[in-house]
Order: sequence, then C-alpha cells, then structure tokens
Amino acid sequence: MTAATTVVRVKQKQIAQLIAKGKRLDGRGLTDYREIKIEQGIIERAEGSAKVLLGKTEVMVGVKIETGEPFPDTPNEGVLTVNAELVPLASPTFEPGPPDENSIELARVVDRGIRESKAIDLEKLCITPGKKVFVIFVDIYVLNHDGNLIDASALAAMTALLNTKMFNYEVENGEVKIKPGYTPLPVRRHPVAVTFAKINDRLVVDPWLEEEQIMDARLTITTDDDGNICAVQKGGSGCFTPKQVFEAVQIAKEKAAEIRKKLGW
Amino acid sequence: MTAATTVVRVKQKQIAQLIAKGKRLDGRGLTDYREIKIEQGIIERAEGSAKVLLGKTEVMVGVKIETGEPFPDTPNEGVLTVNAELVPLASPTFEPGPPDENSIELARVVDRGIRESKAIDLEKLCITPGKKVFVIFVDIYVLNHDGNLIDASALAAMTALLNTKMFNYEVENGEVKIKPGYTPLPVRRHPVAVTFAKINDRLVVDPWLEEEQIMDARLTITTDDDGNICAVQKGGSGCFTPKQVFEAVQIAKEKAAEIRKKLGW
Amino acid sequence: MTAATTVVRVKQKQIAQLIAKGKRLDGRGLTDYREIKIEQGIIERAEGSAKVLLGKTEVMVGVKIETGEPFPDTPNEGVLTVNAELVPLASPTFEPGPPDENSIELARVVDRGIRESKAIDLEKLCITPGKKVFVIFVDIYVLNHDGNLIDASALAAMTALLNTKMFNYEVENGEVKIKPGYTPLPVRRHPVAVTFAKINDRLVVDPWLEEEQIMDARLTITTDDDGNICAVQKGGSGCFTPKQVFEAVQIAKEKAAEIRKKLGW
Amino acid sequence: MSQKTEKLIDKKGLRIDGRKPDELRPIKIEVGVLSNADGSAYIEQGKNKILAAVYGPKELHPKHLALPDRMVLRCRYHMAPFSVQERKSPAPSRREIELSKVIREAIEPAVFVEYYPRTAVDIFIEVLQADGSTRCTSITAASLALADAGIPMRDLVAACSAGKVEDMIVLDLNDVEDKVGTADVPVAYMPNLGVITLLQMDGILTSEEFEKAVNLAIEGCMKIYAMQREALKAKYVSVKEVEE
Amino acid sequence: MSQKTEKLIDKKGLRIDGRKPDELRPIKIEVGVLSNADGSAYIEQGKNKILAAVYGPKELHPKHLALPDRMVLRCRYHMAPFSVQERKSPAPSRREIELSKVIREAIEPAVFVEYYPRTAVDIFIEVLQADGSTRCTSITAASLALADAGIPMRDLVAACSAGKVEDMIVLDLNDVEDKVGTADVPVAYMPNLGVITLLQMDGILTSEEFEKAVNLAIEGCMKIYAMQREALKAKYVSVKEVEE
Amino acid sequence: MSQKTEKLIDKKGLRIDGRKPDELRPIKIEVGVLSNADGSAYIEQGKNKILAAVYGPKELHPKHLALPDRMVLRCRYHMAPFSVQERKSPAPSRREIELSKVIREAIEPAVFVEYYPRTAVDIFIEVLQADGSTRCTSITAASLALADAGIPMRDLVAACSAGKVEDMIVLDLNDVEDKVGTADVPVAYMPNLGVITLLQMDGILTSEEFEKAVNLAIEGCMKIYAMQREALKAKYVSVKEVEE
Repeated sequence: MTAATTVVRVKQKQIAQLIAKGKRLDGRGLTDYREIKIEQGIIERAEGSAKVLLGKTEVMVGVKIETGEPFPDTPNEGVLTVNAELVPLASPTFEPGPPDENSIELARVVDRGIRESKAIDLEKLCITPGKKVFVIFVDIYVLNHDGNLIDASALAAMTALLNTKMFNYEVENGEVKIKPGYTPLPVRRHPVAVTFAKINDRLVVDPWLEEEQIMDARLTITTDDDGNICAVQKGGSGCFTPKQVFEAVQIAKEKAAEIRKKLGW
Repeated sequence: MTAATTVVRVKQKQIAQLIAKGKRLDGRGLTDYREIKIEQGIIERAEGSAKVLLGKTEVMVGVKIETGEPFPDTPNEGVLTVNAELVPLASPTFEPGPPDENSIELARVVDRGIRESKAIDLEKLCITPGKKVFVIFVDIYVLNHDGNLIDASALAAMTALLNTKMFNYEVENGEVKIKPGYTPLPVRRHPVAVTFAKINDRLVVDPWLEEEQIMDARLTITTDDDGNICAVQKGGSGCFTPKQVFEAVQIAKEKAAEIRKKLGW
Repeated sequence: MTAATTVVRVKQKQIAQLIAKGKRLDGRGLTDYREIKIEQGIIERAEGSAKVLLGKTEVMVGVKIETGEPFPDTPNEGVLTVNAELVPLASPTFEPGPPDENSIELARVVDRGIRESKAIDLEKLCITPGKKVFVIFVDIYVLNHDGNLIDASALAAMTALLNTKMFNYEVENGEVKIKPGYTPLPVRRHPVAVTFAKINDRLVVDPWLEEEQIMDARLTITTDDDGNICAVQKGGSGCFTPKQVFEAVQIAKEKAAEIRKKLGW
Repeated sequence: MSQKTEKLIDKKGLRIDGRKPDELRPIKIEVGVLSNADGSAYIEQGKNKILAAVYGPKELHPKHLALPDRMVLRCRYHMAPFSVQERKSPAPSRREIELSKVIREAIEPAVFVEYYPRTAVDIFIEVLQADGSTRCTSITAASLALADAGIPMRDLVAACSAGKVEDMIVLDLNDVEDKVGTADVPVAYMPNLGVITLLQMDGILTSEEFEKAVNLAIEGCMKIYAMQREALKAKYVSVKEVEE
Repeated sequence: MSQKTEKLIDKKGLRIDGRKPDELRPIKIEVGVLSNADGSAYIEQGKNKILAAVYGPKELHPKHLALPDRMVLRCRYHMAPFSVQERKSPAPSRREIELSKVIREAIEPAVFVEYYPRTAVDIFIEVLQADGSTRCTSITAASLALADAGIPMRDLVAACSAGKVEDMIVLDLNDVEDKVGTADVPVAYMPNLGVITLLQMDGILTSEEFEKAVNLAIEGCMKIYAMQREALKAKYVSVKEVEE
Repeated sequence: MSQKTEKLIDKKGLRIDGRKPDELRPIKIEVGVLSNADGSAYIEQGKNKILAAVYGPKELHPKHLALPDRMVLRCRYHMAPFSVQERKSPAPSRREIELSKVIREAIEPAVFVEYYPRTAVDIFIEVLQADGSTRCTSITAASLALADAGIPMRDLVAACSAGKVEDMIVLDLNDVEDKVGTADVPVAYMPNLGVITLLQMDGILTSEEFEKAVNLAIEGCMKIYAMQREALKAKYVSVKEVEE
C-alpha cells in the first residue's frame, strides 16, 4: 500500500510487460498454477485439518465440531461456520486485531463455495430438529501470504473437511451420548475456487503476491464437480469486460477439473 | 468543533446580535418552531415508523417489536428500549462507530420523556409474567442534522409509536401463537420535548445548527398532555439562572400544547 | 515510561547506590515492608470489602456473590473470579479503557495465590451439582499506585474474603430461597504474596514506585500457612540467578509468616 | 439459497410481484436530498429505500494514511435496525463489512482518484428498508451522490442483479426471489466503457445460465443508467416500466 | 420511576432514614486524599462514597485534539463493580457515559478554560458505593478536586438533588427515595454567580412542584457549598445536620 | 490444578507417555520456515506445534511511542481456534494477554535493545496445537526466530517446564500432567549467563521441591539450548532422547 521503491517499480514494470507477452516472471504460463503441496490430518486436536502450500503461500485449516442450535429458518440442518484469520506472522501488512474486510471477504468467499455447492450434507448433521445440531467450525489460518489466498484457503478447507472425523453418537433423552468409533463428515461435492488477476488487460491464473500488487482487479470463479458455477467474486478497484468474465469461467472450469483430478476428488 | 473561519465568525456574531434584539437570522421569533413536516408508516418492514422534518433537520424512527424477558424488578411489564444513531451521512461531524456520548444522551432524553410520562401502557405488553414480554425497540436514525435533534427525535418517536401495529396473538403452552389482524400499541400519553438554546443570555426555542454552534447552554423540557413536567435535561457548557429555567417551563408547556393541537394528539 | 528528567535521574541513581549499600531512600531495610494499614467491611453494599494501605499505595477490594453455572470440569465447585482495575484516578500512567496486560497480570497473580492454596473451600459453594453454584467476584480496585500493587491487592483480597458474609439459603425445587442470617465464606487458608525488586543486583522487599521505576526485574512468591509455595511470578525485563530465586523463597516465607502473625491469620 | 415450496413463477410466466422475467421493479430516484452532505441521492427500487451521501474531498486523519498520488475512497454500507424483518443490531455485521468493500471496489473504477491527491472521499450508504439486491441499489445511489458532489468520474456506475428463479433467468431479484431462488448475480456496469465493476454470484448456475444472467443484468444496468442520467438533470425521476 | 407500596414518609412527616423533608444526609468531606493526583477529594453523603481526582493541565495526545484558545476538560464518571447491589460490569454503561457528559458540563462553566490553551484537564470520579443522587455528590467532590489541583475557577460548584416522595418535596434523595419516589431533580449550582449548571428531571411534577424542588435543591447546594469551603480550608470536614 | 484419579506414574516410575521423570518430549526444530517474516522458527515438542515469526527492526506508528534510546520489543502469543480440545475464540483471552507479557519479558533480557533506538521489533507466536507447557516451547521458538532475523542477542533463551506429578518432580509437563498434576514450574534460562528470565509457578510445592523443580527445568533448558544451537546451524534438527 505504501509507495514502492524504485527497485520494486522496475520489477513491477517487468512483470506487467512479460504478461503482455503471455509470459510470467516465475516462468509460468498465464493459466498455470504454482506447485500445490497438501498435508492433511496434521492437527490431532482438531476433527479435521489440512495445510496447503501454493508456491510460498501457506494456509492451514482446522475443523472443529461442536453441538449448538440450528438457525430458525433451517431447523433440520447443521450449521457451517467459516472464519479466516490473517495472523500478523504471515505478512508485514497484516495487523493483530479483530477481522478486517480482507479476512472477512476471504472467509465469506470460501464459505459461499462450500455452502452454495451443497458440499456438505447439512441435513445429516441434525441431532434434534429445531433444537440441537452439529456446528462445523472451519477456521482458515493464513501462515504465509504470497498471493492468491482464496484458492489456497478453499483447497485447504475442502481437504480438511474431507478428512474430518465425527465421533459416533446416539441421542438419549435429548442428550448426545458419545459412542465408540468415528464416521467421516458427509461431504458430497468438491467445489474448487480459481482466481484470476487482470494485469495489462490480460488474465493470469493463481497470481502470486507481486502480481497481486500490480493487478487492476481480481476475479474468483468457484465451480462444482459438474462444472456448474457456485460462487463468483470480483475484487480490487478495477473492472472486467463481459468477454473477460466469460473467458475466465471457461478457464476456471478447466483448471478446477485438473485440480480435482490431481487430488483424486 | 474546529476553528471557525472568518466568514463563519461574522455570521455567528450576527446571529447573536439579532437574538439580543429578539430576532433571528431566519426570520423566526424567539419562541417559534421551524416548519414541522411529518410522514408516517413509511417503513413497511417496521411495526411503526415516522420521519420528521424540522426545518432541514431530518429524523427517522422505526419501531420493531420482539419478545423477550422482562426486567426482574418489573416482571409484569413489557420492555421499552430507545436507541439513537447519529449516522455519518447526517453531518460532517458524525463519525461511524459505536454510540458516543451525544447519541447516548439523545436516546436517553427521548427515552425518559416516553417512560416517565408513562406514554405506553407497558403492563399491556406482558405475555407471561416474569417470563415473556414484548420488547419495543425505538430506533432513532438521524438523517440530516440541522439542529435540535432532541425535539425532532422525540416527535418522530411518538409518531412512530402511535402508528405502531402489533400482531394479535394468543399464548398456548407458553408459546406465542400469531393470530390474524393487528392492534395498535397501547399509547395513552403524548409527551412533547421543547428545547431551548441560551444565546446572548436570551432563550430561543428550537435552535437550528448555527444557533447551537454559538449557544452557551441547552435546556429541554418535556411535558405531558396535562402540562406536567416529565423530563428535563440541561446540556452544554454553560448555565441558566433559576428564573430562566422557570420561564422556559412556561414556554415549553405552551409550545407543547400547540404542537399537540396541531398534530391532533 | 517517558524519558526521566535530570532531577529524577539523580534521585534514581541515589536509590540504586543506597541499595547497593543495603539501605533504602525511605530508611527501610532491604526486607522491610512499608507500614500496612487495613480497613475492612467499609462497603456495606458488598458482601465483603477491605482497603489496604501499603505506604501510600491504596487498594480497595469488594467481594460480591451471585449464583451462576459451574465450570463443566468442576461441576461440584463454586466459581472464583478475580478482576483488577487500574482506574486512571490512581496514577498518571493509568488510562481508562478495557483491562491492559498489567491489570490482567495483577488479577491473575492474585487469583493464582488464592486458587492454588485452595484458600476457599469451593465445594461448599455448590448449590445444585452441575447446575447452580455461587460465583464469588473479587474486584480489585487500585486507588493510588505507589508501588507493589500485587502484595497490597493480595492482602486486600484475602481480608475482604475473610469478612465476606453469605446469606443463608435453602434450595426448593432448584430455586434458591434466602433465609435469615449470614454465614462467613468458607476460607481455610491465608496465602500471602511477597514481592521483590532486583535493583543493582540486590533484592528488596515491597518496592515502592520509585524503586519499581528503576528495578531490573520483579519476583513474587506466594506462600500458604504451612510455608508451601503456591504461586510464583517473575515480571519485568530483567533476570534472576537461581541463587537469588531460592534466597527470595526463604525471605518470602519469613515475611509472609510475619504478616500472618500481625494480622492474626 | 435454500429451496422452499413457494411458487415464484406463475402459469403466465409472471413473477410473484407480477413482473415479467426481464422487468425491473419500479424505481424512484432523487438527487441532492440532504443539506449537509456534499452530494446525496435517495432511491427506491421495489421496497428498497436507500440513502447515499458523499463527503469530500477532505483532509485525512491521521495524516500518514493519506496517499501522495491519489485520493482515498472510503465506503460504509450500513443497514438501519428497522430495515429488515428481525431488528438488526446497529454494530456492523460481517456481511455489511464485505458489502462495504465490494461496493467501494465497484465505484472506484469510475472515479478519477488521481485528481485529488492526499484527500479522502467518504461514501455513506444507509439502507432504510431492504428488499433484495440492496448492494446494487446502493451502488446506483452512491454513484449519483458522487456525481452530485462534483467528484470527477469517468462514467456513472449502474447496478442491477439477475438470477435464477424456478429455471428462469430473471432480472432484479426482490427479497423473496433472492432468498428462495436458485442463484443471484449482482452486477455493476459502466455503460460508456462497457465494463463490469461488481460481479458476485451465489447459488448454482451452468456457465450458459451464468452468461445469460450477466447479460440480462447488464441490460438492466443500461435501463437504470438512463434513469440515473435523467435524475441528475431533473434531480428527481420516478419510473415504472409499462407493459409494452 | 416505578411506584411501589413501601411507606416512605411516616406519620410525623419524617423520611425512611429519619430525616426531615429539607434535611441533607450526613456529609463527610476530605480534600487532597490521593498522593498521585494533582488534586483530589473524598466525600461521603449518606452511604454514597465517592472519590474524585484531577490530573492536569497536561499535554493532549493526539495533538490535533488540542484547542488553540482553551483547555479541553474531560470527565469520567465510573462505578466500582461492588458499589451497587448487583455487581456492575466494569465496562462503562450508557448511564455512566451520559453522566460523564452532564457532570463535565456542570463543572465546565466554573472553570477558566481559557487560562491553559492547548492542554487537557482530566476529572476522574469513582463511585465506591452508590446510595442515590451520586451525580450530585460526584459534582461536589469533583469541584473540590479541581480546586485542590489549583485549576482557576469562577466559583465552586455545589450539587444536590430534590424530589417528590409521596406528595412531599424533599431534599437530597437517597437510593430508596430515588427508586421508589415520584420524581428526582438533580441540580448543580454556583452560589456566587447564582446560576444552575446541571439540571435534570425524571418523574412527574407540576410546574409548581418543579419550581419548589429546584429552589429546595438550591438551598441544599448552599449548605453543601459552605461545607466545601470549610473543607478546602480544613482539608477535612464532617457535618450532620442537627435538629434545630 | 485439580486432582483427579488418573494414574500418571506407573509402577516402573514411567510417565503416562512412557517418559522417565527427567526426560524431555521429542523435539523437532526448523529455523527460517516463513518467507515473509524477517526471522522465523517452527517447533514441535510432544504434540505442541508452534510457529514464531519476527518482523523488524522497523518504524513505529504512532511515532510518539518510539523510545529515543532503545527499540520497543513487542510480543503476541496467540492460539489457533483449532489448537485445543474446545474451539478457542479468536479474540485474545486474558491468559493469552498475560502470556504475551511474560514471554516478552523472558526474551527481552537477551536482546541488545539499545542497538536499534526508535524502532520496533515484533514477535508473533502462533500455537497451532497445544500440548502443555506452550509458553516454554514458544520462548524456545521465539528466541530462534529472533536469531534468524539477525537481531543482536546476548544469548539464546531456552525454556522448559518442570513440575510435580504424584509426588515426583518431573521434566517438561505434557497437557495431562499440566492439568492433573500438583504443580507446574515453567522456566526460561540463558545458559551462557546463568540467569532465569521466566519463572512462574502454580500448584503447591515445598521450598525444597520448588528448588528441585527449578534445577530440573534448568537442566531441561540446557538440553534444549544445545538443540537450538544445532538448529541455527542446520536450519533443521529433530531429537528424541534415547534410553541411555
């Protein structure tokens, strides 16, 4: 946000000029993702967990399950709660304190992808209709910010949900009794978010931090297993032509399919 | 709050000098109100609503009704809650954020007028004694601040309460069942707040913003339909002689009667 | 915290040099407390109260008792809550606002001394196991800060707890019915906190404000009636040798025994 | 969006409020309605009742937040406690914080921010009554308030939603359609430049449906844009689409 | 104020604590009680136990809040958690915020604020025990703390409430009278100048009763004023009105 | 610490996780793990998983908080919501605020704060999983992150707890021992200087037991110190004590 030094400006110019030629400073093609590394089940205290490395961007997600009350308008459904923290360890631009607009937007975009694709069968998380349901807390924890937090967070959230184990239980007089063993969370869809940056009027997939710093605008398209769109979010103080948007949709479908295939989803 | 420019100072001097002569810059007499325009029932989503224009001062009030618990010391009474927001749209001096001392004072002065005059028959808002009552939320929303927010807010609050419709209900096993039709809120008194500014040792009624900026002190007298006093609030960093206070009381009774008559209260 | 003026620096140097010789500016020996004055039962509205003067340091503690829920892991025990406020009246360095790290540390150190020594028989404060217990609020209110708030607060808290009267009650259908008369709170241990400052590599007991301003580090040892250690807290940006720590433990036991004797505990 | 059993499209293909699929709700616009603000606009779109005010350009406190080469554009989208069915707490919700951000980012492309370096411009939006697609209605109003304040702009920003309701792509969702429909696509558009400045979606759409919805929303934006320009001239305009 | 059935005035016309209608509660005043504050006072009035401290004049942070032609007077009225029957949360309540404002505005007319431009003076009031009319007792104490701090003042401010209890206008309401009585009129007064600097009322009074209450409260202020002056000389004074 | 009936020491004198009384849990250390921070370290000790990062020296805002003769060292100890059995609210708890303070005060004696006047250095600690004695593990990591950032230091700070579990003084308490044991004594130590920089205790110990616990904790610190130095050289080290 502060004035960039001359060295930085030169590099930014170079990044933008390369993209105009269809190239990127780190050697990737315009629609290439950085290397994706995934670890899962690493937080034993959590019911589910995952760490995603997207290049140097590093995001951890922990899933905790508690019991609570359903929303009045969905008495037969469990509750999904997505929260994101941009902890100050992850970037010199993050500050301690309550969630700001960036962490709230991140959480809500990831949330919409999961919620709108109906990735989790929330009806299976109802204990006593209207009274008691399971509440799924998905906590996104950004550990290192090198760009494209949305895609990394969405991947980590789905990976963590996929390895989430719920304890078995039975209901006795309205009280939940824990029984031995675990069952996986009822996950039935695999939404994948694909984010574009517009730089020099070109779209690039999976922008890293230095690309984000010079991008005009950002566009995230989340699609489900059937290639349907389930969430879209434009960000940044720029704009897109309708043509660019529709082009992005097609690329997003392809990239999401690739990722789903790679991860065996 | 900031240093006034020279032009402003000249105007302020003029305002003060005119008042010393019993005149006002906008042509009003010292005890004249600005034109009062009232719209009601404008927010369909609210149980009651009103907008009051007092000159260019513009205040909206919405009334919402929910069920909740009574206070322990009044188990047979509904709960009245008055809240005021000085949203930053209304004045360059208002800031976003939690209520400050000015909005809290505004809400509490309006609240006292309604509460102490027993304008609403709170006992009729009890559903199950000690357990469940109606909670009346009166939300004051200042849209344009051109002085004398108290009188405008008090008028808007009473107008909104007078057009508030409560759904009919019956209690079945402690649960509230909504029945068809509406009944008006049990409003039985019509408190009216009359606010004075002291400028150049003279009292003026219904000060507009530029008068407030130069006033020494402010005095609000709220009276009920019988001319009894039900709330008084001195504000500002100045003082009043006892004589001025008693004079203000007499004027307030007259002005309130006029307003009540004009509004058919 | 701000840069000290020259006069202050000279005095600070003098304090430090005297301590190196085993003397203190106010004439005390290194392990002497300032005069301790205690008043109790001074707040009639509180179930228990005390004011402690430690030299010019002045701390008031009020004890309030309410009913509430037990913690899930101790369903048969009442709840002890210790809170400290460094109100801005007490020192030019205290600011209004939510508790900062200093008031939180103060409350938690006093809390640990009472809790770990099991000074209060919390099991006697259970009304209905798992459902309803007494909650003891110990509110520390610092009125004048002249150093060593921990020891003064711990003394005031224990004094207030010792003069706390609980109303008699019986449980009828899960409801608490108040009966005539009072019983004292079940206090069975008398923890005493003894705080040291390290100045010029020497330990001094009960530092006053000007000693605290130049101390390297702070060490509090809380012991119970049998001379057992029940809480320790090192504070400040300095360090202690193990030898200094063990020496402090011996002195703390002696000083606590002296205080307990003086107070008839 | 949860599916419920209400019938949202009738046999004639008309919507719950009698509109045709590509029909806007009645719109009233008034510009310059507040005396204190540097610019302001009031808009009704269906039962949406929204006020927008602009203050600035003005000094920024604390000063180190000022930018040497451009103005700082700030935006606060806020709902009155009485604007929705259940009273809303006055404290800003997570939703309001997100919408403040996306609205600001929808408007910023239209503003010549470099004309007033080291200053701030504040956009304050108050939703007095909410009836679906409030973010679009807010952008339409905020854009007019900026123009009313004389802030130099490339173009007005017009905004409108489209969505899917019972297998039909429809324009300008109202509250019920928003809550019970299949998908919601809010769009903000600068007609002169032909660019989209806000785009969100939630629900489920095929890419063909999505494209159709975006294009329909842009058509809606064009109609609203015409009203905006009219309102700036007339300071007041009220339009209800008539049956053609 | 809610009406309850307790008997607040007995057959002899005496009040629940044995006082006559125009009798103050016993008052103890001590000035200069805190070593850190620049000025301080402690007051007991009935079971009210209140401390006031003054810090300043001092520099103001951040500096742009300083006023070029006068000091900024700030005031915080705060109740200890143990000061009332049910434990009070330490966070400032709406009532405490309003009282901080009206107390500041009751004291400010007495202070020569123009003597120390660009500075701040803080008044901190701590209610250690509350027994009705605490705002008045607080003003009485705060005014002494200011004088003790050497802040130049036009006059001391003395404060006292009057009210209506069972058809009788009485002086200096205690906690029960305040809660169960018909009306409460707190007044702050500068005797030398003959002006009222705080005036509030809640309850129901005819204008005649109101006038009587204000005049009675002013009489109370005059008595308290005499004690304040005594206390400033003696640094300590304790007065209980005796039967005449 | 509440006493429960679990058996924490078996007949062979081994602990619940099979350790001998004076045995550390397995430790893994990695230095320089985060690309954005100026220095960083990751540590696992038993099931503790903790990241520490250092940013600075850097400018301080607002500037009047800067110190003319030294840097300001700041520290934030924070737990991830998923790090403990019951989800922790992200807002800092009173415990986290106290620990941030004592950790900062444990590390500050090691830092040459006078080398960078008018600057700030931030230490951010994130507990990703908590398994007892997290404040010690955090100090061990934070000290490495500072070294990794090139902040000039007198010595590394190593930290380790000791405690009493069923009449036995044991090293490096895990979560169960911490909660169910009789006493917990966290210690931070600078081996080269032979000084203690963090010392707390809760529970009940005789002074002899306390002395024994402190000395045992210092032994633990010495072992951890060796690993810290190894890790700084190797950037990665993993140690599990083997049976001798």
